[in-house]
Amino acid sequence: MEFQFTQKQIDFRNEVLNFLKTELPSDWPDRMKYWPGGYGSMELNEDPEMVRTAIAFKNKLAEKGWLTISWPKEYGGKQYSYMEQAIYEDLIMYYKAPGMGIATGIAGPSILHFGTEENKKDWIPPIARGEINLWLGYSEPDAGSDLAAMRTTAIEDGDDYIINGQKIWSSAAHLSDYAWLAAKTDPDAKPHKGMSMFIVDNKSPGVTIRPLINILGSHSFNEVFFDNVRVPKRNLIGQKNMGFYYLMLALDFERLMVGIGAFAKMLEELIAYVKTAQRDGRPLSENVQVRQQIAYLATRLEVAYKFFWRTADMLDKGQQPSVEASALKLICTELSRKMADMSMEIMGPYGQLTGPSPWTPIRGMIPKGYLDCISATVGAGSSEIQRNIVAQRGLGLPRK
Amino acid sequence: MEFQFTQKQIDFRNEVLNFLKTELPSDWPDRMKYWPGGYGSMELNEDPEMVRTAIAFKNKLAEKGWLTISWPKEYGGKQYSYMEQAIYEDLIMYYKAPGMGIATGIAGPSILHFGTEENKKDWIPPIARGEINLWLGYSEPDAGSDLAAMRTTAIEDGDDYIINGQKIWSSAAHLSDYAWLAAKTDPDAKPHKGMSMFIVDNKSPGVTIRPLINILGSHSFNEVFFDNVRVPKRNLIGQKNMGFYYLMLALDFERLMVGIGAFAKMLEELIAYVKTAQRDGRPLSENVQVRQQIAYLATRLEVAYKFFWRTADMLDKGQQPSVEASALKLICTELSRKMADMSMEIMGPYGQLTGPSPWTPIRGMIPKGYLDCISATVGAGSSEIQRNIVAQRGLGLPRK
Amino acid sequence: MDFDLTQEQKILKQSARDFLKKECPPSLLRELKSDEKGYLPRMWKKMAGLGWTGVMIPESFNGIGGDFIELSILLEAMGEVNCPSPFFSTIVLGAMPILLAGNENQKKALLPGIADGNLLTAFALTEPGQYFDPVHIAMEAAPDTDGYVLTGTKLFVENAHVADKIICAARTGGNPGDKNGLTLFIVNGKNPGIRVNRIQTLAHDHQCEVVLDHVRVSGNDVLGPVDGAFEILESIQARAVVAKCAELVGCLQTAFDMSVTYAKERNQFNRPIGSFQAVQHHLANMVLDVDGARFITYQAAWKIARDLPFRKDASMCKAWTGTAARQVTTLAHQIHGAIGFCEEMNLHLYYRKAKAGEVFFGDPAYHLEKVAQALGL
Amino acid sequence: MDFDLTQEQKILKQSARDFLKKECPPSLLRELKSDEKGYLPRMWKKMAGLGWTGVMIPESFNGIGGDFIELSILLEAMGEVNCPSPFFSTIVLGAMPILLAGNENQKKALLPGIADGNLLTAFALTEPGQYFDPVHIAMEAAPDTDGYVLTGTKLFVENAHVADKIICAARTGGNPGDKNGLTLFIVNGKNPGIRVNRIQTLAHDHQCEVVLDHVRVSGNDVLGPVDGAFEILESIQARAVVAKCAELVGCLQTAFDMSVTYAKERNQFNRPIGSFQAVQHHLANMVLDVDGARFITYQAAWKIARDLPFRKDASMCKAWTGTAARQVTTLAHQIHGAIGFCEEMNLHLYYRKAKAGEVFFGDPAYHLEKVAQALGL
Repeated sequence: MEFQFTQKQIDFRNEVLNFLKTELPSDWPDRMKYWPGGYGSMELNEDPEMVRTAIAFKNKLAEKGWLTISWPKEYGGKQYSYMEQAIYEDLIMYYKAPGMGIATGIAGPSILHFGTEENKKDWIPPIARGEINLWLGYSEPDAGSDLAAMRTTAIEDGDDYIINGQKIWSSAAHLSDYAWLAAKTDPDAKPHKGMSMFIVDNKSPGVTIRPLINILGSHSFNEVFFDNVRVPKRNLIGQKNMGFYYLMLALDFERLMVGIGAFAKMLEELIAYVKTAQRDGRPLSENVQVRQQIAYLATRLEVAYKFFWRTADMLDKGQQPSVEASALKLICTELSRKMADMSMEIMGPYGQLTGPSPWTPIRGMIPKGYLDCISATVGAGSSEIQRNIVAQRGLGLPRK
Repeated sequence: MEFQFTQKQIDFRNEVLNFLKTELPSDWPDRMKYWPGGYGSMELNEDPEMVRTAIAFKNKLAEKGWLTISWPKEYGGKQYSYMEQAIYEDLIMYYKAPGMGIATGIAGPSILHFGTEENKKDWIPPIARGEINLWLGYSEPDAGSDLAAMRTTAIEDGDDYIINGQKIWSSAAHLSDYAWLAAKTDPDAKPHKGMSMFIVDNKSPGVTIRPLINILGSHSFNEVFFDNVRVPKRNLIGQKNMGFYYLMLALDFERLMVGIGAFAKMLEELIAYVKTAQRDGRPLSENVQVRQQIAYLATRLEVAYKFFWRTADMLDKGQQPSVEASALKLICTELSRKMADMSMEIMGPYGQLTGPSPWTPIRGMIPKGYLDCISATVGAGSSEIQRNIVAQRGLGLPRK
Repeated sequence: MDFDLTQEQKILKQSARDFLKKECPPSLLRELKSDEKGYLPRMWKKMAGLGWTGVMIPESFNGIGGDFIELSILLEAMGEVNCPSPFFSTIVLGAMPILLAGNENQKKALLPGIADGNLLTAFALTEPGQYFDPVHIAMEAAPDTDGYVLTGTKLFVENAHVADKIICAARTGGNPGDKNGLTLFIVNGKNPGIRVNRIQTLAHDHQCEVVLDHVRVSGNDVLGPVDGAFEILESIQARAVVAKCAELVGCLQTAFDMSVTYAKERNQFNRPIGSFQAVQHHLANMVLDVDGARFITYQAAWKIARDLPFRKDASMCKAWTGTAARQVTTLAHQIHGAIGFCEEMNLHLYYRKAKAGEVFFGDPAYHLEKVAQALGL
Repeated sequence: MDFDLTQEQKILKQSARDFLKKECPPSLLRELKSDEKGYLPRMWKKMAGLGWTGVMIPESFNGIGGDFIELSILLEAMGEVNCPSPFFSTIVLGAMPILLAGNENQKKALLPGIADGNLLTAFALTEPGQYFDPVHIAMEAAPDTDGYVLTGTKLFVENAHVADKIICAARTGGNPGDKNGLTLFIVNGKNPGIRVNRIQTLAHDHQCEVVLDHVRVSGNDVLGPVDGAFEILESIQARAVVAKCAELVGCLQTAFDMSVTYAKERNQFNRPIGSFQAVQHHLANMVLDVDGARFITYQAAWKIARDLPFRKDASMCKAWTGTAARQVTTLAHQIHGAIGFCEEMNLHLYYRKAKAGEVFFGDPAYHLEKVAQALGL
């Protein structure tokens, strides 16, 4: 039983911390509108200067080898432990820094685990160098919580597969180069036995990307249509019809991507705010209910961190964190909601203010969060689905 | 739209109120340990003096005709409206007075609606005079939420039925004269097509009543075993195999039996307590959180009352209050829990005190309530079952 | 006790719904969010034509009479479709204060214009740093020959940018925190000393910052007693809160109805999501919130209409309905999943309005404290 | 970071469980509720034989050493079976204060007896009308030749009826509300000026009212500095809170395990109730509460063992675990339905202990306030 980092981990943490402080503009976290746990404004920027900063920063991460922190050394990775990845993820999210992505976080590790030699040769180097971005092509209009209901097909035709179907909620598809796509290669088989993974070039004829504006007014999601899109067979990842299996196992790579550091940052901002703001001529921090709420959030965050490190600890020990990881997702996304709710309560009428004004608390982040937190408890497996997983997979309760 | 009683209703209410104030010892409500919504100490008394008082009071109610307030005049009833029944029920529960029972509240009205002429002749007069008490024989060890899983059988044999099986959670069976019993008369039929209702004498050979001591330390429930118990055929109520149907329709008679007045009484006691008690040298009523909690309970009770009167209003209009009645049950039993939880929070360490002592708040009612409220949300259809009913029967959501 | 609307009230409700269904799709709120006026003058004229703008105003002032229940019915119908209009700021926060505190001259001068739909008003109460309690008002109204000079900043003044008159609370005596010394003024909205800045809000509801820079107000434009506005402000606040709850009841009913419909139609795992117990229980909990809000709101409205004591009811009503507003719209989103997160879906408009309603003139905690006071604590 | 017990700690946990499984059925709590002593001296002797009573006591005082994690492991195991014993009052509230504040003579005089299981102690803090904050202590300790005279009433003193020594907080200076002026005394439990009345409690935990009537205490029996006990009391409180949470973790784990088992075994509507989503989601929520309580409790225990700052952790731990205690045992009852309402089922014993734990040395609201202070608010 040990609740502190090893010296090596402390050194690594300091290295990342210094790097972030040095390489990012000091006001970077303030300019990012990401609400912890939300999906509505994640790492998206329309400001060209910020985009340039983000690209430059990402290149430096690639140089450091931190983009591929979990990868084996032979593929340009650092082969760091899950605990180190967790430390890295925590700090990156605290600074809302660019640096986590589908390409390096999900597609890359999946290819390394399940890909053919050809797959690795084709995709690992550009992903490792941070040159290409991928988007996650899982969800469909009728396959949200229920991925097995997927309808997009990929049918063999000579040296190609021909893809037809529609994806939805495709985060940042319009800012990416390729789809990390799940499609049915055997439409007659049961879903989990007839699905495969592909990498599909956004520029392929027949791919149409249509923006979905979210309720924050951001273009973060897309609908993507595939109309007889030809994909060379070498873009099939691993074995045909093994996609559902890959997809489930790839969940392991995402388990730590809960944005934990962003919660810590937001809580700090909230504490700083109530220390200075006034309510009816008295410091807001004097209000009994405000004090209770802040302390409540801080306590839940402390516990959420425990679930976070616990998950890394289990992964490092080769254990399968099924209950624990769903519990981690659940506690974080519910905290996203709680933090938004309580922050709004604390701000009272001022929580309504979204635009820049002298009266707007914390850059308008709070009402943004009140909108964005909606996505936290429904995205990437709703809270209900997480509870199902905890109960059924974790506790062994029967499905019927 | 009208939120007040008619003059006739006001007069009736005053009449009941005066009666209660005159005919009950003034400390009666304080001596009853009934927690609003709970089933653990309902109208049960081991003190012989209180039992005598209760019997005398009940006899007076019978004289007044109030025991059979809802019944048609031809059977000795008052034929009062549901609204008047609601007014009566509210006050009776506020004073925790004896006067509501299975015999007059459920069995009597059921017999009047569904019984044969013989049934009526046999049972209506003694019930109306308050001479006999019945207990409710529905639940069985494997048929709690799921009444259709009932196993007790009643098989025809000459002029009798022979009953075998076991009932459980039989409230006050040991203090009653007869069972109001549901049993399967056609064991091969689907449950809702093969069940019948009987009145069975507790003294019949083969009936064994075993006490179940509840967590308040009271003997309120029983297990009752039926071992080849012979019941004359004339004790079959109404038609054979129609029992499930009768049982469901009889729910209407119980809809107002939510103990609403007891909530009002308990809240008043709580308010009186916080006005006088001290916490660390300051009046408890000054504490911000205590104020919020009391106001929260008062607001929920006000809304619960609206559901209560609304249900009576609908019944008087001949409407079927399915969502509304389940919602009424749900809001009351959840309030039972909330009131216990918040009262315990308000009492802090003093909420632990169960026995008589100078430091025990409100006669030790609060920790009793904290135990008894467990029964509120699981008894007579758990909160989960009520939510199912609201969703499925009320909103028309599909079962699968 | 009769929880149903009377025949007359039912007709009013149905006709309001019919009108709004034709004239006001729920999406109008979104379309007008950056509009210069923020409402459709054509629709406003039609509302006036239907007598809505005169609902609380006696016939002697061109109104149609009508009581607080009728007002609530109209507000509920508007809440059902998120109707963007100056109705609340002009009728509830304009006509009502004038009816409560105005003298005969003021009523004659202003009420007919409101009833005809020609005069718009706004209500200026809150100041920067202030939350809900009017005792903290600090804005100075300095006495001047035959009047007062007002200087200071007001926030959250809905529709100030289009208001002909702004009813403004200021301090003629005492210090922030004192009940005494507050006075209400009827200020000309076009007074050159007034600067109106629109502020962006979650609910797209055209709230404004109003900066008064030495604005002269005649003694004739004092509304109610000098130094004695606190009691009137409390009375306005309590009525406004019930009116807002009526609007919220409509808002919640729609969010709830949308959720039931969606739960029945949306399939996942080869069954409607409404067949899952988690979704069913969310919806069952919403029933308590929505029905409870309706009952307690109409009880308070009924008490106002009957001139019975209603302050505690108003605060209970706001405490319950404000909390219900958040819970119901949050669960509605949870049931809708990702689709509800799209701008083009209307659900989030209800979520936004619900939050604005929750904090309007006091959040649930504020009103629970008022309930506690009413209970003698 | 390593969330697992070390091999040694695992062995300790297993051996504690093995012992308790044999010696202490969960129902023992019920059986001893009206017992004269309230514990089984035979079991207590065996615990001492296993070294449990010496767990925090250095070997130089007959103890076995051991740190706060080991203490927590023992308490968790006892919590799992609701073990009724004078362990908490003697080890956590007796040995620990003496270790923290006692002088060499006091340690020599008392610790070996505790370690050997021959000396029982109790801790007298709260006074009538007082809740959780020791600053409100009023009991007078009047100076007297070579000592003090204590007069007043203490409440919630667990096991005072069997205690050889009672550690008692009283006021040698200042007024109720002052941090200064508090002093701790080691009072002989058999002093004729002491009257001990047992009080009936929800958790059957043998709490007492202790009335001190001019009880003389020698200056040698002052524990720690005169007038300066406040800091020690805070320190004791923070440690006691973590220890109580360790006990609660065991309590919650059992209530949770019972619920999972019951949900799998109990059939209704022709299927296990654990197949219903409502029950599954109750259990999933309980996982967060129970695992969270374990993580945050052992982190605090670890910090105490490593001599790191831990006050904020202790209060977070109590706020979370206290709330979790109520939620988990309430949901456990909801899942068990009517059967859990029977006296002969053990579940309610956990529900009772959970509530007692929730209010022990500060309820969640009290500790959240302490967290707020620690956050600089």
